[in-house]
Amino acid sequence: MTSETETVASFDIHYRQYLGPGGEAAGGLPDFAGDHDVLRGLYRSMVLTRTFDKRAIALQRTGQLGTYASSLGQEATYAGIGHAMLPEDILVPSYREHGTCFIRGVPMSDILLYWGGDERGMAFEEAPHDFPVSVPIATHVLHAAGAAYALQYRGEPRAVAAVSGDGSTSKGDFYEALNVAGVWNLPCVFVVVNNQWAISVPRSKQSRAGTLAQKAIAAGIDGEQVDGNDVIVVKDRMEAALKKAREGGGPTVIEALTYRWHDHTTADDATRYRSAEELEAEQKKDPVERLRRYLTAAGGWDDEREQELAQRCKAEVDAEVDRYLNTEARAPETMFDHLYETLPSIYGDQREELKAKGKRDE
Amino acid sequence: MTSETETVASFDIHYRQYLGPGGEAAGGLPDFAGDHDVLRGLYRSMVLTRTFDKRAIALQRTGQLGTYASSLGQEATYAGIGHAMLPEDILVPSYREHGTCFIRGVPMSDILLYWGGDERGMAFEEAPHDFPVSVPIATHVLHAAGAAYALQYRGEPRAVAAVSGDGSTSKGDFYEALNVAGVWNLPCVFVVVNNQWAISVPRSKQSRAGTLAQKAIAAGIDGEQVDGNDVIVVKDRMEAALKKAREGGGPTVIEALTYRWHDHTTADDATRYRSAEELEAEQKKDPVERLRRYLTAAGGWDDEREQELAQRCKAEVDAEVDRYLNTEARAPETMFDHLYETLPSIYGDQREELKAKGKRDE
Amino acid sequence: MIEAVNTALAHELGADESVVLLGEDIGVNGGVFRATVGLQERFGEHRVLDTPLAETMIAGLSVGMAAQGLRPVAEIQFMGFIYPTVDQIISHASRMRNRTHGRLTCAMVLRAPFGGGIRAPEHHSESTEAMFAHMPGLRVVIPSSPARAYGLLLAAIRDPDPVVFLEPKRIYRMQKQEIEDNGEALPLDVCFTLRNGADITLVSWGASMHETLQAADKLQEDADISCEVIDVATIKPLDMSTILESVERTGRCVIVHEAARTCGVGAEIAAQLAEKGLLTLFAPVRRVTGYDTIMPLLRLEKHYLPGVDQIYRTVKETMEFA
Amino acid sequence: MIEAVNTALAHELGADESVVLLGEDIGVNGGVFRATVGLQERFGEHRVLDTPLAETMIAGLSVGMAAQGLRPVAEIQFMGFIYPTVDQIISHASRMRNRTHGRLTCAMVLRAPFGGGIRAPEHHSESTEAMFAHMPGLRVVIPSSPARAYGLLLAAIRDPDPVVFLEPKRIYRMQKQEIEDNGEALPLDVCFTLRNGADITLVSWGASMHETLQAADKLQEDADISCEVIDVATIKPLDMSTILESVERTGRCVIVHEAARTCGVGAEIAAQLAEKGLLTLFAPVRRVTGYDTIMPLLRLEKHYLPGVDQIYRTVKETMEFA
Ligand SMILES: Cc1ncc(C[n+]2csc(CCOP(=O)(O)OP(=O)(O)O)c2C)c(N)n1
Ligand SMILES: Cc1ncc(C[n+]2csc(CCOP(=O)(O)OP(=O)(O)O)c2C)c(N)n1
Ligand SMILES: [Mg+2]
Ligand SMILES: [Mg+2]
Repeated sequence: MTSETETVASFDIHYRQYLGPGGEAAGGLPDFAGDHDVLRGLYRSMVLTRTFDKRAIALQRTGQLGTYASSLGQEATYAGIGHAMLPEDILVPSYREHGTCFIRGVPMSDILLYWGGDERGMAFEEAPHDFPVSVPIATHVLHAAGAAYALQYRGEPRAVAAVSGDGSTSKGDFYEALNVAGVWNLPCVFVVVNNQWAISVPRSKQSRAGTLAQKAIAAGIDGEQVDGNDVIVVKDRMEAALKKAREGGGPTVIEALTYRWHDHTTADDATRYRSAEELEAEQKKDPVERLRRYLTAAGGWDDEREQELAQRCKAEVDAEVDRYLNTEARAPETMFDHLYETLPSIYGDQREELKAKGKRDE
Repeated sequence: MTSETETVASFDIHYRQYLGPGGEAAGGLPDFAGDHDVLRGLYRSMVLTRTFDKRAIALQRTGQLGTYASSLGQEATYAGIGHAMLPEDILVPSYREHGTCFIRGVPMSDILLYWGGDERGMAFEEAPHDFPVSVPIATHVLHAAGAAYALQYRGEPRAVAAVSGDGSTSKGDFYEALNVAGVWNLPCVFVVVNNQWAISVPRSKQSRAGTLAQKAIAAGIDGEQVDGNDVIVVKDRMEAALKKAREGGGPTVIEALTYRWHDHTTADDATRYRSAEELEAEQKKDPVERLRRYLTAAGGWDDEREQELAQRCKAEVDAEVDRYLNTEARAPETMFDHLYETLPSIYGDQREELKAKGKRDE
Repeated sequence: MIEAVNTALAHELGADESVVLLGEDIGVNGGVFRATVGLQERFGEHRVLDTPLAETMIAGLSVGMAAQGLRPVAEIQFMGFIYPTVDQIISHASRMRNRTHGRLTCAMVLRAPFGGGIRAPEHHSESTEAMFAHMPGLRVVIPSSPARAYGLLLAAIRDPDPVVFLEPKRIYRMQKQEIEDNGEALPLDVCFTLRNGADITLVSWGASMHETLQAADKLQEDADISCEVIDVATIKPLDMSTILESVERTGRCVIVHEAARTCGVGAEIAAQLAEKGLLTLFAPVRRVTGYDTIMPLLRLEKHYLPGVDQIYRTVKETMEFA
Repeated sequence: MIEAVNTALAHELGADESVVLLGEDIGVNGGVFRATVGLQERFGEHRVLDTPLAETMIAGLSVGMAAQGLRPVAEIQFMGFIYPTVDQIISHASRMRNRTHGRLTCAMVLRAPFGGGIRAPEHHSESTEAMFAHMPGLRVVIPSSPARAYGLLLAAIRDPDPVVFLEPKRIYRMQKQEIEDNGEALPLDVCFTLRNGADITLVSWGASMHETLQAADKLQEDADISCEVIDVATIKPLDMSTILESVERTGRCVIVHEAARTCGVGAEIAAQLAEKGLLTLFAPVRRVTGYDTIMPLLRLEKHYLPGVDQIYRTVKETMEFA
C-alpha cells in the first residue's frame, strides 16, 4: 500500500450471549433476569410453543393440517422477540413466528386455521396491527419499513419488528428495506433468524459474508449477533433495539444464531441433505433446557412446576386444536367476500355460480 | 457493554488517489505512469469522449439525436476502466459508459445510432462479447455475474467489468449480484460510478452508508474507494481487481468518486435541484485538466500536441457523426427480424401488414 | 393533462392527512414529467418523499404504509420500470385484504406514465396494462383527458383498495383543457361513452383514444359512418355492460389499443362480445393494436403505434363485412 | 411426469456441455419436487447449481450466462415466486436478441411448477401464464403428459430463444407413463390434437387437460357428443391454425383453463375465433376457468378449480345453443 491510501471507514460486529449451553451465566446478566417471574414467563412461552409445534406436526401427519413449518429448536429467539415487544409495537413475521404471535395474543386456533387452509386464521383481533404470515421470502421486510414510516409520520413512539431467515438476507427486498430504513432513520428492528438452513441450502451457500449482521453495514445501520438459543440475550438486545427505535434512534439488525431442528416444513425431508451428527450437536444447545437449568439452579424452578406447566400447555393446546377442528369450512362463494371492500357488480355472476356449485357439491 | 461481548468481525474501507486536483502527485505513482505513451493514451481517450459528448448534446438540441446521457466530468473513470481491461474481458455497461466503449473499439457512430433510435447501434462487432446499453437501473449487474460464471465455468482467464451508478446501489439487483459473486467467487469487478447524483436525488438520500464501497461488506467481498477524477488511480486499481478476478481471486467493488457536470440527460434540467456553486466547486477537480497538468509538468505534453489532438478528435467525431446521419432508417417490418431466431409463422401477417403500412407511408 | 394530475394530487394531500406521495425525483424536481411539481414545497418532505432508487421497495413500502392507515400514492417513473413492483402488487397489495379476511387493507395507488410516441429511449414506451388487468383484487385505471385524469385520480386515491393508475404520457401536454378543482371524483368501474353513434362501436383507452376519435370524425365526414366511441377508462374491473349494450345496438365493434395484441385487454373484450353478444354481431370484432414485437426505438416507433388510417380502414372493412 | 422432466434434463446435461441448471434446492436435495434428483451427483456442482435465495438473481444470472454461450435451465421453486423474475424476462431475456440486432442472444429456460390442487400453502397454486404470453420475444410452453414433458422440455432447452416452461404440478405424479429416453424433441409452436371429434372442440392446457379429457369421455358416453380435444401446449406463440381448422369443422368451442378468467389466455383464443371464425360458429365460445378472485387456501381450493361437471355442463349448453 502506498502513502496515498487513506482509511475512510471502519466497522466491528459484536456477538453477545448471557447463558452458555449448559445454562451457566457467561457474564453479568441484565436486570430483568433477576426477576424469576419474568424468566418463568419466558420459559412458559418456549414450552408452550414446543408443545404446539409437536401437536401441529402430528395433525399434519394425520391429514388434519396442511403443510406446516415448525419452530422446534428456535423457541428462545421467538419468545425473546415476543417478550421484548410492547403491545403497540408491530410484528411483521414470515411463517415460522407463531411462538411470537402467541405472546402477542394470537389464539393458537387461528394459526392452525391458517395452516389448515382457512383465511380466517389471519383475521385475529388480539394483535390487530400485526401483519399476517408472509410466504414470499423477504417481501414482508419491505412492509415493515413502510409500517415504520407510518409510525414515524404520525409521531407515534412505537416500533416495528421484522423477522426473517438467513435465506431471506440474499434477496434484494431484504437489502432494499434495510437501506431505506437507514436513510429514513425508521423505527424498525430487523431480526434475522439464522437457523443455518434455507430448506436444503446451508448458510455458507447463501453468502460469503462471515456474519449476516454485517448486512447492516451496507445500509449504514447498526448490526449485531446474539446467541439465538439464549432467550435472555435475545430479549435484552431486542428490548434495547426497540427502545432505540421508539426514541428516534433508527433501525437495527439483530442476527440470532440458532438451528432448525425439524424438517424445513412437513413437506420436507432434512435427512436428504444434512447429517444426524450435525443435528445432534446442535440439539445439545437446546434453548428450553438451557433456561430451565439456569432457573432451577437459581431456585426459580422445580419438577413440580415443570409437571404442572406441561399439563397446562397440553390442556391449552388440546382446547385450541378442538376449536380449530370444529371450525366449519366457509361457503365456497365467500372466496369473493374480501376481494374488494365492495365486490364490483361484474363479479356477481361468478359469485353466484360458486354458490350454486357449492349447493350441488353438498 | 458486559463481559460476554465478543468482536466477531472487523472491516476497513480504503480510499486511494495518485494525482491531486492540481495534477500534483499525491504519492508514489504506479509503474505504468512512468510511460508517457500510456498517459497520453489515457489523455486522448478522455479528450475524445469530451469532444463526443459535447457534439452529441448539440445534435440532440438540434433534433438530430434522441435523449442523450453525457459523461462530462466523468471521463477519467470511464477511460481508466477501458484502459485497464483486456480485449477478452467483458464490459457490462449501463448507459453512460460510451467513453469506455470507444476504447473497447465500438465506433462512435454506433453509439449515436442507438441514441438516435436505431437498434443497429448495439450490433457492433468490434467488442462482440460486450453487453449493450442497459437502461433499467442495476438489472445489468446481474448479467455481469452470469457472464462471469460462464467464464469461470469454461475455465477462461477472463474477467467481467460491471459499471453502474450511485443510484444503482440502492436496488436489490445490485446487492443480489454482489452476494452471488461473493459466494461463487466470480471473476467480476463491480465499478460504482458515484457521480453524486441519481437524476435529482443526491447521494446522501440513496443510503446512510458512509461509502458505497462498503456495500461489498454485505457480500463478504473486497470493496474500496478511489478518486474517480484521477485516471491513474482508476486504471491502477481496476487493473489490480481485474487481474485478481482472472486469477481466481474473486470479485471486487470499486467506488469511483466523481461528479456529473451536465444534466442527467438532455431531458433533464439540473438547475432545478442543485446549485451553481456546487457545480463550480466540482468542476475545479476536472479530470482532463488534471492529467494534462501532470503530463505537461512531467514534460510529456505541450500546446502543440494539445492543438493537434483537439483537431484530430474533432475530425474523428465529424466523420462519425456524418456516418450516423447518413444511415438510412430500417424498413418498418424489420422490427420483427430479431424477435426470434426464426420468426414464428403466426407473426407473418403482422410483418406483412407493417410492410404494406410502410409502403403507404412513403 | 399533467396539470390535472398535479391538481388532483394537491387536492388530496390537502384534504386527507393520510395521503403521502413517494417515488423517484418527485420532490424538489417535481417528477420527470412535473406531475408533482411544487407539492413537496407546499406539503413538506414527510408528505412528498424522494425515495432511494428501488421500485420493489417503493411498492413494498406502500403496502406496509397502507396496511397501517396511510394512503400512499407511489410514482413509478416510467411503466418500463414497473416490473420490479409486480411481485408486491400481485402477491401482497391485491391480497392483503383477502389474506387477513378484511383486517388489514391496502388503499394505495401506483401511478406510472405509460405508452409510446414521445421519442423516448428504450423501456420508456411500455403499455403492459394487461398484466395488471389479470390480477384479482386490483383496479387498473387509465384516463384519457384532463377532466378524467383529475376525477379518476381523486377516485383512485379515495378507493379503499389498490389501484394501478396509468397515465398516457403521449397526451400529457396535448389538451390544455382547464379543469375546475372542485374535488369531485368520477366513478371507477364504468366506461365513458364519449360519442354516441349508430353504425359501429369503437372501444379504446389511453392515448389511442385520440386516434380513435380522429378516425371517428373522419369516418363521419368522409364515409358518413356514425361511430359510438367508448373510453373504457377502468380496465379492471371491466364494465362490459356499457360495451355490450352499445354493440347490441350497432352490431359492429372495433377495439383499439397500443399494447401488443396477443393477450392484450382487447382480447378479453372481444372474447366477452363473442360470448355474450354473438347473435347481435353483424361482423367479426376486429382489434387495431400494437404489434406482437418489441416496441422499436424512436426511429420506427410511429410505425408500431395504431394510426388513424389503420383504425379508419379497419372500421370501413368491418362496415363492408357481410 | 416428474420423472420425464428429470430424464429430459439429464439427457441435455449429457448431450450439451453448455447446459447448466440453477435454482434453489435443486442440488443435493434434487428440487422440492425431485425434478433434478441425482443430477448434481451425476454432473457435478458446476453443472447443477444451488443458488442463494433470490429469484431476480436467478433470472438475471441466466440472462448473463446465456448471452455468453451457456444454456441455463433455471428452476423457480413455485410459480408463486416467479414474479421477481418478470423484470428480467420482459426487459432483457425477451429483448436481448432484438436489442443487439442478433449479436447477443438468450437461449435460456425458466422452469416452474404451477397450478393448484395439491393442498399447498398460500402462493403455491398460481397459474399466471397469461402474463408471460403477453411478452413479445418469449416462448411459453406447458406440457400435460410425461411424453410431452420430455419432448417439449428437450425442445425448450435446444431452442435459441428464451422459454418459460410451466409444469402442472398437480399431475406430476399422476400418470406413471414410461417414456423412452430417445432424445427426440417435440415441435414447439404447435397444438396437439389429443382426440378427434365432430361435434365440438375443447381447448385446454396444463393440468386442466385431464378434467377436459374426462369430460370428453363422459360426454361421449352419456350424451353421445363427440369432442375434439386440443392441448395448446405452446401458449406463446399461439398456434391458432390448428384450433381454427378444428372449430371450422365443429362450429363449437369451449376453452378450459385454471387461471383466472379475465385476460387469461382463453380470452385471446376466443377473440381470434370470433375474429377469424365468426361465420363458422354455431354457438358462442364459452370459457370454463378459474374465478377472478384470489386462489383460496386449501379448504376451498377445489371449488376454485374448473371441474369435470362444469366442463360437461358448459359443453351441453353449447351443444344445445341455437
Ligand atoms: C421468494 C420465495 N422463493 C422461494 C420460496 C420457497 N421457500 C420457502 S421457505 C424457503 C427457505 C427460507 O429459508 P430462510 O429464509 O432461512 O427461513 P427458514 O425457513 O429457515 O426459517 C424457500 C426457498 C419462497 N417462499 N419465497
Ligand atoms: C429501474 C429503473 N428505475 C428508474 C429509472 C429512471 N432513471 C434513469 S437514470 C436514473 C438515475 C440513475 O442514477 P445513477 O445510478 O447514479 O446513475 P447516473 O445516471 O448518475 O450515471 C433513473 C432514476 C431507470 N432507468 N430504471
Ligand atoms: Mg433459515
Ligand atoms: Mg449517479
